[in-house]
Amino acid sequence: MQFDEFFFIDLIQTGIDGAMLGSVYALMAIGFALIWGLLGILNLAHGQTVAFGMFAGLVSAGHLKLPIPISFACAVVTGVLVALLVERICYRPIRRAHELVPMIATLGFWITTEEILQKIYFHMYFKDFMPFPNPFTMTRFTFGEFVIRFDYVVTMSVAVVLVAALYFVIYRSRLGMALRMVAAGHDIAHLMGVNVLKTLRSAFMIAGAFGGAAGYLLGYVANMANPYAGSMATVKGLFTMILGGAGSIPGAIVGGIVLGFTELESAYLFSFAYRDAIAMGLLFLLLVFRPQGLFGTRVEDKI
Amino acid sequence: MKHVKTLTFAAGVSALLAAPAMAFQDEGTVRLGSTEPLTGPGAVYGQPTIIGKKIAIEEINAAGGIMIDGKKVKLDLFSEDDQAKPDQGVSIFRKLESSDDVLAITGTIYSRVSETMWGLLQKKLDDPNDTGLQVPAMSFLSMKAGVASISPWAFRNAGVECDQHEQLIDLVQEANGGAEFQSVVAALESNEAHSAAAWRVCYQGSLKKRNWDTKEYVEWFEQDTDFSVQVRRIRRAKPDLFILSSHYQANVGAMLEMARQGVTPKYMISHIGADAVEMIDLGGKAVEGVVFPSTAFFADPGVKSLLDEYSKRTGEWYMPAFTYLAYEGMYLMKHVFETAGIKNQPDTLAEDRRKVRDALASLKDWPNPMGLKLTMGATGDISRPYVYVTIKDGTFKLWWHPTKGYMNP
Amino acid sequence: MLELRDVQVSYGEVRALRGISLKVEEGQIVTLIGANGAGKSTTLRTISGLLKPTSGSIHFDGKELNGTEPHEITRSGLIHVPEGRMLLENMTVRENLLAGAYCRSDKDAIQSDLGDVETRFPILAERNAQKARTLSGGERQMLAIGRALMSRPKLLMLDEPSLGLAPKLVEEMFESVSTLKSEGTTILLVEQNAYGALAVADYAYVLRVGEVVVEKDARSLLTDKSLLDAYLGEA
Amino acid sequence: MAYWYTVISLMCINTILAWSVYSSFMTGTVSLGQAGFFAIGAFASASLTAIYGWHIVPATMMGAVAAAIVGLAIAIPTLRLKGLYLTIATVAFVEVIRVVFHNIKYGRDGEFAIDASSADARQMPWIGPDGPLGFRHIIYLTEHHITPGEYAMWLVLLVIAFGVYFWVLERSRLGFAMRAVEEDEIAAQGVGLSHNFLKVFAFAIGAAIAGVAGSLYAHLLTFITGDDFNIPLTVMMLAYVVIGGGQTFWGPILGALIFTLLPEIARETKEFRLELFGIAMLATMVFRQHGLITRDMVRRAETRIKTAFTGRNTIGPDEPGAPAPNPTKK
Repeated sequence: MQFDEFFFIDLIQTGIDGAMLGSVYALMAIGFALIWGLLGILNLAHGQTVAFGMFAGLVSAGHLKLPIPISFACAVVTGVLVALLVERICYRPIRRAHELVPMIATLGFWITTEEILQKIYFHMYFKDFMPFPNPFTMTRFTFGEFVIRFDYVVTMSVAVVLVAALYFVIYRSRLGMALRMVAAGHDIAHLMGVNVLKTLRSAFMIAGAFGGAAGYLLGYVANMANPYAGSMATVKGLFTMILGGAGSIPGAIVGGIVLGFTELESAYLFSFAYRDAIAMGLLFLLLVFRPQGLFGTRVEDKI
Repeated sequence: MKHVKTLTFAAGVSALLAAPAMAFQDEGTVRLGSTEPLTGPGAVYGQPTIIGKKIAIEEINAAGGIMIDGKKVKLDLFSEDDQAKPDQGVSIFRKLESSDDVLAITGTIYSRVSETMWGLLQKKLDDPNDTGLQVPAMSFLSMKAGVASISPWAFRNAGVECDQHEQLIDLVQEANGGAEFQSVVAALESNEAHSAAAWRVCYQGSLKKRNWDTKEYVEWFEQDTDFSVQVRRIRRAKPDLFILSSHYQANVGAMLEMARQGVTPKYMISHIGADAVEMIDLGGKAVEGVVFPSTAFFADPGVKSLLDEYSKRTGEWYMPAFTYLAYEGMYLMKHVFETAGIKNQPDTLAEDRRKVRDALASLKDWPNPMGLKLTMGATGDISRPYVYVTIKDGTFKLWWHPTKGYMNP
Repeated sequence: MLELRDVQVSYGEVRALRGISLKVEEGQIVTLIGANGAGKSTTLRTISGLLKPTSGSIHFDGKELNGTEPHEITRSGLIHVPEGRMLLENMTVRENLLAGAYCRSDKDAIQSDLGDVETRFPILAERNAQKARTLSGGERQMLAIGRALMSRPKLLMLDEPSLGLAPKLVEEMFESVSTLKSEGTTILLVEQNAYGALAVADYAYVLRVGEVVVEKDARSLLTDKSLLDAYLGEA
Repeated sequence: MAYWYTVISLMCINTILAWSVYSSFMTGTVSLGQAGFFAIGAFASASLTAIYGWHIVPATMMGAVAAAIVGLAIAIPTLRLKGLYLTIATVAFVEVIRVVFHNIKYGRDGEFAIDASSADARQMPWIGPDGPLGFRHIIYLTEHHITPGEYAMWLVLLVIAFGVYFWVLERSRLGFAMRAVEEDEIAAQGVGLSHNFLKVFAFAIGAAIAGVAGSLYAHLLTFITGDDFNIPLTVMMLAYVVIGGGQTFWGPILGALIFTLLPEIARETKEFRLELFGIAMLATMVFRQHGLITRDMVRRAETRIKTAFTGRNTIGPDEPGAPAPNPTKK
């Protein structure tokens, strides 16, 4: 950091970039938040919906040259399918067990599928990093001293649209009513006549859709696809979710933006090397002093 | 008493594995250990390496094998998977050394794992107080500076990284008409040990020697996807020499961001991690102009036959330099086995290992398959002529060649 | 209408119900009374499917319920208002009421029922945009019952509706239970407040440690003070 | 043989690590911070032996003490967090520790026979942590002629010692109190110790045990870097406990043994090792939700052993052990 004539310009620009980057984190965190809020488990396999969504985007847009909206849909559908698989294998058979049991089962799913995905990349391309099609990678908007990347704008807009759609579902649809009842407690939802298992499956599908979309957008902004994106997404998504308030969807969104912002600003203002430590240290302090996260008013305050 | 059971079980299994060693010379083979990450994230490096080794071994064995103690024997590769994990590396290094009784161990890829494996080796030669392992070990990559200096038993053929950078900075300055650079900017991929070591040990040393200061210095992480903060600082510094001590994944992200922000340093140099076809795949136009050292340029006529065979097996047009290094390494081991005067018998194993080590340490002017002469340096690194490669027009082009000079400056 | 035959339930190794048999006839109020831990709530949770009986059978409306998922039991008109009300705390009063009608798809009838409930409990209409967690104890109880009514129960199971209410409210609550009965709702009432419950009930079962120890016409049980004291303590 | 000694050593280290998780697990605290304590133990004790020439035993003890002190500092503020919130707080701690050890440098110049005329030898042998370059030359074992077999034997003895500790603990009033904290925090106050004290105590002991494991690991591997102590490692430690079974101290042993040995046994399957590993983990959880070893199994085995020794059936009234800790969700 240098105090020069550019200091404030760069400070603000960094904030803008951080918030934009954070929108991808937010998308990754929503799936976590949904599953935690409804089931109270950590779905460590959630990152795999991101990795497989990214892969579907790579194959459909990069390989089959499908138009972008269709390949985006492919990524979302793939995310949903992976999430359904997770629900079927790692949640449904053990839903009555201790909360750690599904967590470790999803860890097994994570290890297995990451290795399988890596083999698929390897057999298809003999590489693990592949270019992800992004025709607008160089496009930027300039506003005076400030610039905004076009692909970040796309990501942010898609995130906003998806979140709006999610809110519509939660507050305006029958499924949303069911989801909110399940979030309030499985017993009470049962007593209101909600098919809890089916609702949870829908929740996994929604989470998977967000994961798939996040995978596509992550590949899109980074210009590359790789089989390890799931691990990164799991770690970042988890931290984002906790930062915002576990289980809270508005929290996941704000948490993502705050995490992106904190990462870049702490790199700009303090230190590159300790960037992650600063972000994590803040997270730790936040948990100690405000365990409900930035957004949750109470721990039970889900969805 | 579960653990006692497991202990007996483990002992039983090991007894099986440690079945009486066959007489090597009589079984018609010479045993060579090999360790690479064949599964997990490291497999993308391990697989091209093992292909290079296998091509060489097939060629050697097809030509009759290795002449040891007056008899032609086949090269037998004991290959293991270390998953690029240090704890796995330690156990299989011991497995190769003690259970498989190999004459020498080749590998592995990741400096992190090589360093752990070689940490087991004897530090002070001929010191009876030092009970470290005594087996010659040779890596064909492990570029992190100083790795081979851990032990007199450890060697690398990837070259002396610091020499590469020293020479490249000289060459760049020469290409710049000998003028000093006004603004040197450096970027370090700080969570990657090789990049960190290259920066700390090599680049910083070279800059200090020339009394050059970096006008700006930034760091990023391997998995980063946003480089805007760093590139903005680079842009403010208006660099004419940009040093990227970083691997392709982060290089590409950063250079794309540089293209976006319109940062065009006059010269960009990077280390061996830029030597990957992914640079072109992922970076496209944005990475053009970067110059980096290479031990074996894949389009060099000297490696044509290997490239053909590699392409046939993998379907790739491009062969990484470390595939060549693995291939060359097998021939190097053949040469050493043939000249060390070993007996290749179970009871001469310790002596043979020592002879192989001495032969490796005193290697001088060995003509490699490309026809270049290699000599072993004191730190266990082979000094060798390097080529410098650049990216231009969507492909790799030679930038400077030891005999042909500047080619695409 | 509802019949339990020798229903047994265990939590792990603890036997919570040791064979409960009871009957609820249409149009009746049947009450289950007993001290704390007698198994009253467990019985209701078993009937509504939240707990699985280890043996015995439950029949409702002529159908056997064993193995039926809880949401299907709710959909068949057997509505359970659990102890502590279990409101949807973060939803508004109106949303809570609509949640009660979750299983129904007849939109017009839902709207008219909503009107009915809001006339029955005017305070709910007043507070309709408030979050459920901000309500007072009496209001919460009204909301719980109103919500149950929104699902048009054939049989309403109320678990401790008088718990934690001021004496005046308790009285009001028992009055509204009688009103419900007079409107034709069958009710299974679980209560610790035995006198209040017996006053409105037709028939009563007394539970102790997971067993029915007495079953009797509610009026006659109410007059048999010694029997009550023996089983309920000072209840 | 040295190979199997190394595998056994790693199994012992992983068992100790699993127990370090188990220690606080007994009180219902799920810690994902053990990789941080592991790192502290490793760096502290390796610094003492390599830089200052300490004996390995006091160095290991100091490593454990350092880890325990940090454990106390972590446990006290995070205690009021519930369930997985605490778990996440400990993960954040691992990240902080990893980054710190990735960046610090201290130590002394070493003397190794390297020709200083080479460019690479500008890198003088540095003994001590050296930022991203790592901590080399932790060569206590070879310097002191401790063979892999001897080391493995010491580690096995240490595992037995820790096993005895847990065996005694589980049968003591303290152990019951800890279990009671897990089951019901109020009930624990019956033994006269506050449940906060029990939780902090168990957490600090867990941290110390992880510190011991760190020391053993550093000396076995001879080279460590901050990046070794990462989130996947810390999740694996918890997985050992959950897979083996968190009801008794036998479970973590089995979990650690199996999942250390599995990749070794599976060497034959070559490229499908990792898939096999993940599937085994998944399948265990699906088919054995309480882990491989449950408290009932241990009780039955103990009864059988007692019967075999005394020749009569000694089943008395049920021990007042805590009920099976498998709370049905919500």
